[in-house]
Amino acid sequence: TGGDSSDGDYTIEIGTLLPESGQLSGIGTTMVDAADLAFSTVDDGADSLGVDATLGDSQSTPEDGISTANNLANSGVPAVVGGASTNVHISAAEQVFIPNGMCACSPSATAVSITQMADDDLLFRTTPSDALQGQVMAEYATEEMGAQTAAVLHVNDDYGSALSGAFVSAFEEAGGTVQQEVSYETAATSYTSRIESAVQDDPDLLSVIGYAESGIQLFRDYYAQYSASRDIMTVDGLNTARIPNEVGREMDNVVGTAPMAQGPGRDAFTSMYQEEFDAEPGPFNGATFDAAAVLMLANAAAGENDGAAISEQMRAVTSEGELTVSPDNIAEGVEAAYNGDDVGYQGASSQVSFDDNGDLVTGTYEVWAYAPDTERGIETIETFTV
Amino acid sequence: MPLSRRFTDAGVGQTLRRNYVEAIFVGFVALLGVDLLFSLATGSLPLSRFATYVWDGLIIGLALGLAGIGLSLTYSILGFANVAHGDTITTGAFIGWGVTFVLFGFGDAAIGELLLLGVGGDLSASDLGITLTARPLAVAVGLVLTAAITAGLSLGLDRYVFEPLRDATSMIVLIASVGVAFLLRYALVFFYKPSQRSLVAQPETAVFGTADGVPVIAGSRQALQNGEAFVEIPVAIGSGTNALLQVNAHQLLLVAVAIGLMIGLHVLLQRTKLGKSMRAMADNDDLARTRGIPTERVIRWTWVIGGTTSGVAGFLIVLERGTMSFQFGWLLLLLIFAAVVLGGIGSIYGAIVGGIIVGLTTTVSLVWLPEATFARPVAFLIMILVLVVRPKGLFGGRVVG
Amino acid sequence: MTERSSSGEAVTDPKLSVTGLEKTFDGITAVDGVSFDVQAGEMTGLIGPNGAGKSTTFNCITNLIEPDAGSVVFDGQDVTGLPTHRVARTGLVRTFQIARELREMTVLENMMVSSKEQTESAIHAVTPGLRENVRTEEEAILEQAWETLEFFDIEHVAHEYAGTLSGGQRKLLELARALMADPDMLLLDEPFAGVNPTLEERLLDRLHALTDQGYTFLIVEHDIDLIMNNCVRVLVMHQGQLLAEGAPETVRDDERVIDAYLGGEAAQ
Amino acid sequence: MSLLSVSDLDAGYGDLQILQSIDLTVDAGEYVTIVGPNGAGKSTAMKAICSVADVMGGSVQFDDVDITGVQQSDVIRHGLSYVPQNGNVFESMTVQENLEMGGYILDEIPQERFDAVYDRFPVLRERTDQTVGTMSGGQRQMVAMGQALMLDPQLLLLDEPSAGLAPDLVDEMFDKIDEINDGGTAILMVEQNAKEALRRCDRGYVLAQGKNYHEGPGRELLDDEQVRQDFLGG
Amino acid sequence: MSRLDPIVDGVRERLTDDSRSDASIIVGTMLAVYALYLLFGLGMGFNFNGQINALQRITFLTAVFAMAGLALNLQWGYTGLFNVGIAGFMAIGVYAMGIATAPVDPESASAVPGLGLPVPIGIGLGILAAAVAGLLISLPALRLKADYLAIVTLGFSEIIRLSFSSSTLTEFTVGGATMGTGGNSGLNLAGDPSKLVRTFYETGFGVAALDGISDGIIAAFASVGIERPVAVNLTYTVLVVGLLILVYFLIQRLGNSPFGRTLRAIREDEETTRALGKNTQLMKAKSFVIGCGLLGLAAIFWQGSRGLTTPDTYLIELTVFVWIVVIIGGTGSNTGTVLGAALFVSLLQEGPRFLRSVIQNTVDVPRAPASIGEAVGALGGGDPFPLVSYVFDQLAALQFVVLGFVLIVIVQQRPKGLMGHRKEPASTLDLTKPRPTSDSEGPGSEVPSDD
Ligand SMILES: Nc1ncnc2c1ncn2[C@@H]1O[C@H](COP(=O)(O)OP(=O)(O)OP(=O)(O)O)[C@@H](O)[C@H]1O
Ligand SMILES: Nc1ncnc2c1ncn2[C@@H]1O[C@H](COP(=O)(O)OP(=O)(O)OP(=O)(O)O)[C@@H](O)[C@H]1O
Ligand SMILES: [Mg+2]
Ligand SMILES: [Mg+2]
Repeated sequence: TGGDSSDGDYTIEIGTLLPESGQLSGIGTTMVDAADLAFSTVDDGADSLGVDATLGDSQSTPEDGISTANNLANSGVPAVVGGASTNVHISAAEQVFIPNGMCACSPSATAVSITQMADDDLLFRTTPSDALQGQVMAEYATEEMGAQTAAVLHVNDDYGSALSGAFVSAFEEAGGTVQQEVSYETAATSYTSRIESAVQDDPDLLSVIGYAESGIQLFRDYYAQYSASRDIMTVDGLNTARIPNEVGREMDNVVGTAPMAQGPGRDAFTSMYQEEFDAEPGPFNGATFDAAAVLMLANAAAGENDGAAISEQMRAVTSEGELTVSPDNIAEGVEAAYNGDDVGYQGASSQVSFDDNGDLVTGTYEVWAYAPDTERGIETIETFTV
Repeated sequence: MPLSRRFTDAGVGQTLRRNYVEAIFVGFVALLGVDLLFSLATGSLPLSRFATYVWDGLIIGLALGLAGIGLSLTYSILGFANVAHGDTITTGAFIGWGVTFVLFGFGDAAIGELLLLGVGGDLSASDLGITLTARPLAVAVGLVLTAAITAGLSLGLDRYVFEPLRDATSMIVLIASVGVAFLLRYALVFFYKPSQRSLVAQPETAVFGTADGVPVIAGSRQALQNGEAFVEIPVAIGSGTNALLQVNAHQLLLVAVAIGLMIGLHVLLQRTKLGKSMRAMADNDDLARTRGIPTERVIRWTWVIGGTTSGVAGFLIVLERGTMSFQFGWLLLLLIFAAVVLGGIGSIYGAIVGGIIVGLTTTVSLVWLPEATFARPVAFLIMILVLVVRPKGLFGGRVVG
Repeated sequence: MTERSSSGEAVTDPKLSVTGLEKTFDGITAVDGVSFDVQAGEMTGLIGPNGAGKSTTFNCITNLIEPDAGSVVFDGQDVTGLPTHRVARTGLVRTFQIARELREMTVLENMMVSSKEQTESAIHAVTPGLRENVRTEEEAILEQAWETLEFFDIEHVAHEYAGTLSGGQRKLLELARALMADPDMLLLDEPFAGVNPTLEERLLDRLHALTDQGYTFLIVEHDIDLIMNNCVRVLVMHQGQLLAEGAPETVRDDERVIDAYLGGEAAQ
Repeated sequence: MSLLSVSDLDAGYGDLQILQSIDLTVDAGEYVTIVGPNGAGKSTAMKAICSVADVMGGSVQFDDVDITGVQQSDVIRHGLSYVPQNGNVFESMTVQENLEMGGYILDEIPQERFDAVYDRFPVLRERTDQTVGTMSGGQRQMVAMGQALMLDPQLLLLDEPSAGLAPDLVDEMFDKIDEINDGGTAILMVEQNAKEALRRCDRGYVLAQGKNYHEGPGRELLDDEQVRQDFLGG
Repeated sequence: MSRLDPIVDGVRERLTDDSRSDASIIVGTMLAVYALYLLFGLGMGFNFNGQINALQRITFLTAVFAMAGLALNLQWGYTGLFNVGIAGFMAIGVYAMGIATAPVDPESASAVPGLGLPVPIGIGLGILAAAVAGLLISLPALRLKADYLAIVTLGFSEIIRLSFSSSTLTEFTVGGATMGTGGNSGLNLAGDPSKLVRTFYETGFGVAALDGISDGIIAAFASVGIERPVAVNLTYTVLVVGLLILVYFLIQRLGNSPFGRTLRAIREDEETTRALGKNTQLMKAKSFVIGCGLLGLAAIFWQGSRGLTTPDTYLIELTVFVWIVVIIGGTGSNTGTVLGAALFVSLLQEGPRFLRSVIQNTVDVPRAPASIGEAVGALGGGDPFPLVSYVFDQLAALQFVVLGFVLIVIVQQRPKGLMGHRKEPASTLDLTKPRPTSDSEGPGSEVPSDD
């Protein structure tokens, strides 16, 4: 729990719907940490305010997500950080958030389809949609890596299919040819045949879209038989430092893209995170912190624990204000917002500013590579803002 | 059930109907075969790609079959489909590999870290450098240990879960095994955390191909390109330098053990007193007891044998893949079931053959499929078609062996 | 249709007429070209050594096992190759040598299942008006079931699961259930094996009464006295073929029958 | 001293009691038959002796050893061999294998044992590799008997051995039982072919409704008008 | 055997007491479940509306699982058909409904178009599609013996799930109409049946009178302090419970009729039943098809109300859950199945989640060590807290360990399920009565009935 002391005249009610367990628990637990960091910073730092956070575990499945979301609704939580994955986010929104008038801000649901949901303006996200990442991948591949042909190997699920689709259309738009698009199931006994299928036409670039868990096996199978000098581009799912070590290769032919914590408040957030958890923030952690921060600011500005009122303030607290709030002065900012001051949040992951659909106006991505020698194990090669 | 077996022989009409389906089925497969030959001949399907599919499929298939032997055994003799089979394999493999790590990695890392296969530390992958050729002792000891541990685990499960259910219907026991599956799988998560880890270094490989038109075997694709072959067959059959197929030591071990175990177990069941008493018990346990067969002991032996083969399977699958996660047995289970049923429940040969068919289907079908997602559905489709033609599986009909 | 009569008198159309029946199980020819007729309203015996093919003949007639060759005509209708249930529906019902009770249904339910007078459609089961009709039907069936059970001396176990019956009770249930199907003709496969002799006599009386009402019976039985005393005609099978047929006395005195079956040196 | 002595036996299945204080004895080498109506509890008595049914009271002594409720699989080790009424063969196994299972408790089954059984039932010799499930009713009965004879039991319990056998085989079966009995093996047999059975045996019991009803030398029971009327079919 | 025995005996006694009607058993169980969840709700600080909503959700889940369980009971409990393709049939029902009701010209560019049919027709089509799928699979599969039928249906459900996730079928055109499954991103369900309820409250389907009624209902709810969203959920749940009651009586009546009797006979011994003149293939197919249709119905009202359905909802686990419902309830017993659904949902599925939330809400646990090794090491050093926090941290995994354990215990303690001992009637008449004496008026006289 984030801290449930109500040491003031007003208590901000807030919840999370993140995958602490299940398939996505790997990144999910650090996301909870990031959210919790925001809650407790405000709870401890703001004198007149308390934060009562209810942490809900979506268990990575829509069914469990809905149940948990219902519990949040039942507890009277007006605003939620989450859900994390697209299918959980949509289901929980349809079933719970929208009917109950709760404001939800997802740090990581990237599907394009969320944009157009009839959401009574209750849904926001602090991560850019897949369409943008596909663009970044294609752009970097064609321009920086000079790839004219590519093959895609993607995990057969929501994330993999959507991102693969976005990449393929962007790559072809950029004049390249996608020779093969091959899907695979997680935890297959062997990926050799799928890899063989994908690289059969000897593409300039192999794009691997998947997760760390299956990625280890997949790259082992790849390096066992195929050229270690072919360019490979992967995605945020594999943005985990331990992978080269597990694969047993340097993997210096691999680059990846990932939504990037590149907001003005990034350094502040990183040092806060490091101090608290003694580790580098992982993927989506900045976005999670931002979602939590913005929801708290909006809640304080609204002055009531009501979803509709909070969502009305979401754009106000993220556009420029008299007081610039960033992760390091978030407690102060929330208090100011509660007192009716005009605040403007500058996020850890991005500038954070929402368009009419509740999507980010801009998205920042990094192109990264494994760097086993560095402390983080991963280095940023370039950043893109779209 | 047993009574009806007497009367299930198919007659003229059914046979005809079946032959009809069979003819279509065989015809279709033949058509695919012709198309395959044509593609190979015209070069639109390079031989090396086809060879890779086949070898990959074969390895997957043998892994499924090997894992299926234990399932088939307990299935036919104890009369229920053990849903916990996959997770038993996983659990055995985790513990077995953990102990192996402790024994052979002693000093490289803290014992706790070794035992937990690197959870909470930096230990990973190839750190211990275990491969068949580099550390054969570690592999041998690990194999035996894992087999023993899995057998012990199976015995324990029998004692505490299945023994009290001896009189229950097979469905009830099946549900109990679902409980066991959940329990084991998430106990693994509790101890080992959910992440995938790799345990094995890259094994020695051999590449078959041609160098300047001469068939050669080299250590790697690179070596072959460089002309560093260690076997050369001085008959020119072309002109190019091509790698055709790459195999590795762990795959060869898997093939050898799968075939060995298959034959060994078949003989065990058909020829030995234990095997026969197992079959007698599966047939009519009341009469078996009356004839003095200590059925409880036979059941325990069944678990021991099933567990041992499962342990061997688990260890070798991990050795071959190089990685392991808490889900691997569970995710394999469906295909294992398909393999066992396709081959005919209770048939040891059937499990292996069924496995190979399933494995090959999932890879070779990539030649034709518009989308790789359909590979698994096609494997299931073939299984269904085979069952329509041969309702008891390829080697079905007899209870065991 | 073949003209086969044992005694040469003018033949009425037979109730059941089997011609050239054949069945081979991988290598073993169980039934090898058997042809015979059974006359309506008669009790006919079918005897022969163990393994002669009697049960297989029954299985082939009812198409539970599809014969390799041959034809079966029942009541003037060719039933060869009809699905088993259709054969039964024509009024030709069989019992099993090894009783096959529906184990986890009560004896009473076993009986009621058998009746062919019931409306078994799902629509009738759930639609209010139609369901009432079904109930009237059911009351009659229930009544008949109780009556039959009483006669077979197993009404006291009517509410027990059939799987808990004693060996003989199972045979009784098997026979009672077959009668419940209201057949024109019954193929009985060793109905009295394991039935207490006292009860057996009563049952035979019942069967005779039914014969008088026009029912036809073909009985496989090893109790030779029973066959001799109760059947008008006897068929003898041996090694899948019809060895002899005729009146009981004729058959009993037939050398071949004595050799093959009734007990000489040659057991099989 | 009796070889088998059953006294005051209550037995049944689960909560259901079938037998009410049954007494039974078989002397060494004796030939005893049980008759009675269907459902009387004859098979249950056999099963209780062999620990197949549940014993609820009373005792079973065999050869001065109390075998009441011993492990079912140990009964045969005491020298009793039992051929049940139903399910008395391993249907999925061959004839040969069925016989092997009959001799399971022997470390090594001498070939003579097989020969002895095959001599007794020549049909089986021709069919050593046939799956028993595909055999005719009578043939199965022979397999079942043969199985029990693979050992040299002190007491052979037979539940309706002649059911389903052709007449010549019925006679033969009874002759064989006589032979076995002559060889010193005591027999406890349940038969619905009651007249024949009583004629041949030393002693008979009549069971009805789970209770002892009558007892006496076989001939005596045969001659008893009441017994004839009620149980032997006139 | 264990300390559980007195409890088990107590329950058994209650269940065997025939004077208790089936309805009272179910209501009693639900009340106990409600009491438990009110406690949970207290632990989580739910307000009044929250409590009501939580009970509503438990009831809803119980109802849909009970419906699916009843369908399976018809197939397995009555007919002995080993259907392990439940998830597949459910998927077909939901997807057919979704495709039928998706608008022809969706507003959003990324949404998949469909046939644009009205919701009720879509629901009907969904049920029909599931039933037809059942028919298709039953043609070859019902010839097979139980275990083989199982693997065929299992394979079928995987074929369905994977095909729905394929990109080839994401969008396709048949006869000029464009539609699709939406692939891995899932299918937006325009035909969400719960929207019927929402529309009722919002516009009264455009009928003034209905709108008036719906406003009245909302006002009535408000007067007892129940807010609108909760009221909407409650109404939908009542609708689903109503459906469940309908399905219950349907199955019950199918069961105790000559139809059901023959199904049971087939379960016992198909060949014998055939020899008695029953067309067993046809009966099996009927039972299978009806069951599949009902599975579709259950799925539509469950998954369909989520607004989005994705292929990974229909994993094998879903099938396993429905089986668990039937098995713990007692194979063959309809009342048992409903009971099984209540217990499965409240104790095995939702219970651990609530318990975990209660714990997380009330206790503040320090950060867990990275591995159990460290935790145990600290314990050796005399500090138990790392282990405690490690355990807390791993509660999600332990939840499934507990689920597995409880399942084993239930099955061991009651191998026939909670109500498997009950002999359900196999006739429209009460067969348990002794024979009506012949001097009664015979047919047409007072024969007590079951329903
Ligand atoms: N399904 C089968 N597969 C193989 N052989 C079979 C099968 N059914 C029967 N047989 C063989 O066919 C022959 C005839 O068997 P059948 O059961 O018809 O004999 P029967 O005359 O009824 O004998 P009994 O009087 O002993 O019952 C036997 O040799 C038997 O082994
Ligand atoms: N497994 C069982 N469970 C419950 N009741 C049983 C079981 N087996 C038999 N019974 C019941 O016990 C009673 C006696 O059965 P038993 O088999 O001993 O009769 P029997 O004297 O051998 O008759 P038969 O001559 O018909 O074989 C019968 O009423 C029967 O229903
Ligand atoms: Mg016969
Ligand atoms: Mg008996």
